[in-house]
Amino acid sequence: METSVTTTQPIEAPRLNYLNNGYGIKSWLLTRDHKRIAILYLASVSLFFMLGGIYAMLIRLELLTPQGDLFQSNTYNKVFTQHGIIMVFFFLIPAIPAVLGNFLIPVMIGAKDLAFPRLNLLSWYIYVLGGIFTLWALISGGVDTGWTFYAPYSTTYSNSFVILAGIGIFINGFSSILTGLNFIVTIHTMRAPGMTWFRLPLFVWSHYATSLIFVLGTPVIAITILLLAFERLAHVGIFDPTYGGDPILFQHLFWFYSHPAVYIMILPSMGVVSELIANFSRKNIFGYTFVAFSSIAIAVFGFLVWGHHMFVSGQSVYAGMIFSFLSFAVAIPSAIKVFNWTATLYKGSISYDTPMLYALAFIGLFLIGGMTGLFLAALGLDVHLTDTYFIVAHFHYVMVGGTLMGYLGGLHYWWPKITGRMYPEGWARFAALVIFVGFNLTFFPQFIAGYMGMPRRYHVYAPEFQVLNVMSSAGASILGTGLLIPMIYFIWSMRYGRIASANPWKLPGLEWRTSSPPPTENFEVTPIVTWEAYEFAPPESTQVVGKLQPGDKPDVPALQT
Amino acid sequence: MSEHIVSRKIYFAIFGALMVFTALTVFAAFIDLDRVFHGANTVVALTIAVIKATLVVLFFMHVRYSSRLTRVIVVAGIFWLGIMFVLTVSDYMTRPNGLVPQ
Amino acid sequence: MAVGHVETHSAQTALAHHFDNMEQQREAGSIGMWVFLVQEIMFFGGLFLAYSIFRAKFPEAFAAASNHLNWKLGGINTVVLIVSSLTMALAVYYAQVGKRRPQIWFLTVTLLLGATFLVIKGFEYAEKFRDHLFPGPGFHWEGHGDPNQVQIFFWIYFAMTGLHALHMIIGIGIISYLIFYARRGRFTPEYHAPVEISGLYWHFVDIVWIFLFPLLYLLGRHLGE
Amino acid sequence: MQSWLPFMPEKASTFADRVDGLYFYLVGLTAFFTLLISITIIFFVIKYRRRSPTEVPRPIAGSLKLETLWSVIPFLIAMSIFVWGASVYFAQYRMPKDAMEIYVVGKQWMWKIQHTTGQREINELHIPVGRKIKLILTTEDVIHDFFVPAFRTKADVVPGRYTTLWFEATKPGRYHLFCAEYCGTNHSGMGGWVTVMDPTDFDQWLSGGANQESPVTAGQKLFQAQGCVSCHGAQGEGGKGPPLIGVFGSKVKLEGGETVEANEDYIRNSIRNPQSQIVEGFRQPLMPAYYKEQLSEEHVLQLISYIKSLSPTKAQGNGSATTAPALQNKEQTGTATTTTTQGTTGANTKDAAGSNPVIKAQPGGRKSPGQ
Ligand code: HEA
Ligand code: HEA
Ligand code: CUA
Ligand SMILES: [Cu+2]
Repeated sequence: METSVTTTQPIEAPRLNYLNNGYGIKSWLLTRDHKRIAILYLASVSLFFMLGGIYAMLIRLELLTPQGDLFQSNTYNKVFTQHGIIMVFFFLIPAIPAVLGNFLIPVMIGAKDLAFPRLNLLSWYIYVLGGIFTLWALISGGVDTGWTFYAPYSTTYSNSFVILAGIGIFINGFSSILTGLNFIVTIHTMRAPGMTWFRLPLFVWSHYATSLIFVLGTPVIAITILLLAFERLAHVGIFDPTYGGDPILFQHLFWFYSHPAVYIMILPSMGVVSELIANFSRKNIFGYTFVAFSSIAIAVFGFLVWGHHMFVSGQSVYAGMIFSFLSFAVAIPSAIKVFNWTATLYKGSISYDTPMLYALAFIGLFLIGGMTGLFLAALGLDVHLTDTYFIVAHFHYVMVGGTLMGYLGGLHYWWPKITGRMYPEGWARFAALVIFVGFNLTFFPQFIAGYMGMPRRYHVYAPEFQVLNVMSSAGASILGTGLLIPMIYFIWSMRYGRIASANPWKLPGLEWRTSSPPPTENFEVTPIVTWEAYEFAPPESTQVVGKLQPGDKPDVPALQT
Repeated sequence: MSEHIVSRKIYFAIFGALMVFTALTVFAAFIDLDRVFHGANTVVALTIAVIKATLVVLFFMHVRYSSRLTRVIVVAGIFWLGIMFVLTVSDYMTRPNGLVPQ
Repeated sequence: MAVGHVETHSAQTALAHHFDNMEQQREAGSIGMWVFLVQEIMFFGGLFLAYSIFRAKFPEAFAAASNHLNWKLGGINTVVLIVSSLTMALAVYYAQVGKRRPQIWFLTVTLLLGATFLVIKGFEYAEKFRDHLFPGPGFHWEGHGDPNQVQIFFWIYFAMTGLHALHMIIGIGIISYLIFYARRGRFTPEYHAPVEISGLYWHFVDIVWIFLFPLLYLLGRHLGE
Repeated sequence: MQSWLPFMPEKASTFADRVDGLYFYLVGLTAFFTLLISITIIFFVIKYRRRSPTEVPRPIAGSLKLETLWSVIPFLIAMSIFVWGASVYFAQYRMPKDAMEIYVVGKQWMWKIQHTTGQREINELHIPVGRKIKLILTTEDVIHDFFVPAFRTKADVVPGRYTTLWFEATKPGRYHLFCAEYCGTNHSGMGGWVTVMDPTDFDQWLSGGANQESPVTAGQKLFQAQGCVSCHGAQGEGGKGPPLIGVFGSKVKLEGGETVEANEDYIRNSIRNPQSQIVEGFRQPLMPAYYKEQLSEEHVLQLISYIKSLSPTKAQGNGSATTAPALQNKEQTGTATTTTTQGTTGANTKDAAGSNPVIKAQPGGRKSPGQ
């Protein structure tokens, strides 16, 4: 494929690009090029997604009937646990940052590479190592603690391979940390001349926010998992009450990371959606500064609300109040984003290309997912809803309906840049539709089942819930097949897809000002940025609603002071 | 930012201070300050530790002479640690018998 | 530390291909290390939180157990570490002014002090093992205070000091790496980022101990045995 | 029987309406915003669809007015939800004074239930309609969660500690009892039924098991058998060990200064590991720790109810010590609670008197409405 890519490139394109610059395993496994590392991530992340998806399908298959006739109970427990662990830690968290972020951040800010290319490669290897440990755990017998690893079940009572899986997650954590570190340093020090903070694409802003959480949150889950593993080994520790420990402390430490982690999952996706909405309606984003800073706000406030997972856990009522209050506060920045995206469409020139379809789907589904988050943040209501399928529905709406949609949108949008080939538009739109329908059919019934009182993590459930579960399973199979389609045509397009020009969508972003696929050094000459983000029309034609000035403030790069 | 070279004098001065504080904290630990108010020993010990840490950060680690960004990063780290402590402890403190032995 | 040297000893010229100039590279290195240290703060933070909560829960047991630790050895180690911090700072200084011999000398002293710390810690650990104070099946305690709770103290003690010692070992590795390249004359007044940011790391490890010492060894002394 | 709305769980506690009310409020909000946004989007997407491949719309910078508008309004709405949710939660949290106590012990994978009158059940709970019921729950092993959808309430059951949960059933019938906190292999099997009966039927049912001994007498027997008497005295008047008469609900001064409230947790803890809290003046560690091997959680509960029975009066009064002043004037008619003793010590010691096994609770069983 590489050769064919270069042949019919537009003139300004170099003969050599990052893909055909060196062949063979070694040129990939030892590469320091952020673009190639992104491809490595893409491959491994997709594998884990399939695995997690297969588990998901097994779950839905089992839940077709109330009586657990497909597996043993403990098999089922392992299935949903491993589904959760893989999807969260090995798919959704790395998905957008490590693939799209890795590929695009340097290009978008006009740098040759990330600040620490070797560290970048190292984080991929760490990720793989962590993955291997987890897979090892699965193969040797699996884990059945639920992805939340609650003590004392995980420390003392579960007789599954908790430690192995724990080590896997522990190791994987450092991959996240290093990636986040790399992004932060890169965004601070590697911006091209003229690329001020307020000229950065919002994709970069949201990744900056995400990196903050990576660096500040992940270490805590690392140490927590470590303590858990030791406690399981040594049969003493600080979590199991029989040793004088406190199980609630584990929940605090776990959620201190794992709630911010949910924003790790959504923020990059929000960044993608901001790009898509602006670019496919050929408008600068409405209220750039607000969208930019809402990302930071989400990252910061996201650290203050973890206790909302513990309303009935034995946490003090007053702490419950505080956490509930803050949870509502953290919803506001998300709201701001949603409204700004909508406003951006106003008087735009909106195209119906596949990425845009995903972006619109994101807004709708994330909205529902987010609003149902408010149900759960409301103390009195959460008491009834917690640990029911309502939760399951909530987080699939935000994680699948939100993040996954954003990820797919992003993949389609940048596919020409990444591979130099176009995907088949017709098929793509069709798949998008199937996925949208399948998704809602899968997860909407779960809200109802949840309110009716169907607890989560149930292998055998009461007959009256069957109708809803059958609907859900039907939806899941549609969703699954829908997701199969892109997998097929993406792979297909790598060889047979239409050759992509440097700028197939006719957009101003820096990443579209280099050839597709870009050369190893990204740009022939370091670009000098003289335009605002999303500047489609010359500034003089800017029309100002209200008082706000366009978000350009002269940036004082911190290193100068 | 061209780096600022700290003179050796300052290094030795800081070192001296650190030594004094170390001696002080050991000394303070053995006299019963709880008579003053409950937990006074802890307060003293921690204050001294914080002072020592600050000295190291400011001078040995050159933060006093570093970029604004560096300072922001340092403060952020401490701030987030604060978040973790304050909110978690807020739970334990507000349990009527949250902190009695379990 | 990874962040630092990975980048710099790669290319023959000190400037890595993807940076525009030394200044940018230096800045990136030090910011990188600072961000890494923040992550370290949170990493140890989890343990400090656990410590505080259980100390508040089990004041008696913790005091008793803490008094059982050998504060003299702990104190000596504190001094050792602070001195090593000084020598590290001086090593950086001589790297900055480009005096190779004293730089190498001070790096070596730092390394030796680090080693001393570990040896002393080793003796302490040995003592605890001998007295069956290592948490687990073999744990045995007949001082006053509920054994279960005392055991939790030692659990936290070993977790914290153990992780700290691990960081020391890594630090020693880094320093020996620095010595190696310093003797090759790699570091110049223009280019010495690795020394500098390794220094940051070393000082951080020192700071952790500055907190561990009073918290683990001293609090509760005033109550006497 | 289903409720008038399709896809709604049954309502069988005085509490259901409040939760449902909040639920409908949020459903309404969600519907509103979903429609608002999606209709706007669809409208824009059609009206401003790209007409020529080259057209470039004029940029719009943004509007401070709009931004403030759509940050403030959502915030206010969010606060309204917060306040409503919190008020419901507090209603749940307030313990009734005159509740009938029932002891519940969870263990992988069953619920063991014991009435103060002695009846024991497994995975079944029989209660009278229209009477406030207070469960005191704990677990032998991992965390479980006592969940009755029809009552719109649940509470985690945490090892090493007591949790309380209460509700008032409004409608006779059989309702699902689920374990809602994942607890291992048979988590989904760890459930049963809550049977709500007319008071008369309930008394029938009670008298059915009248011959069984009450937790108090069982506790008293254990008190003899386990040799507690040798130190705490035959009637708990004390001796080598601290006296137990009037201890429950009082403030106990410990070695090392601090005073703690003698609630269920305190007593359980003094049995499980006595060294951890030593009553002032009993320095030398005489009392052995009783682990699960000697005393199951159920046994401990029996001992506790015996010790409760030793302090009929004291248990009163200091309940409010730990309840937030803010709550004092809160209305008492909450129905179900889902807070741990931490949250509710005050309340549940307060009604420890009301429901004191000897004085009230036992009659509380027999004298329940209708007899
Ligand atoms: C991508 C992941 C993601 C995201 C973004 C969110 C977002 C939110 N989540 Fe979610 N959540 C999860 C993933 C996520 N969650 C997961 C995985 C769990 C389960 C963990 C487990 O137990 O396994 C969970 C569980 C969970 C709980 C615990 C439930 C329980 O266990 O009892 C709570 C409780 O407060 C909660 C709340 C919220 C809130 C308030 C938001 C907010 O951030 C949402 C903000 C967005 C909006 C509000 C929508 C847009 C706004 C408007 C359209 C304007 C109108 C707005 C207002 C009027 C305010 N979530
Ligand atoms: C990123 C996060 C993520 C994602 C993407 C998903 C995706 C899906 N999840 Fe997942 N889920 C979680 C995170 C996620 N889940 C978590 C954290 C839990 C909690 C675990 C716990 O309780 O501990 C959970 C739990 C959970 C449950 C509850 C289990 C229980 O509580 O008993 C269910 C039940 O329906 C479910 C279903 C699904 C389905 C149908 C999908 C679908 O969207 C999957 C679709 C994807 C594919 C199908 C794979 C790609 C397609 C192919 C490989 C083609 C071949 C396959 C077919 C054609 C079938 N999930
Ligand atoms: Cu018990 Cu789930
Ligand atoms: Cu959350």
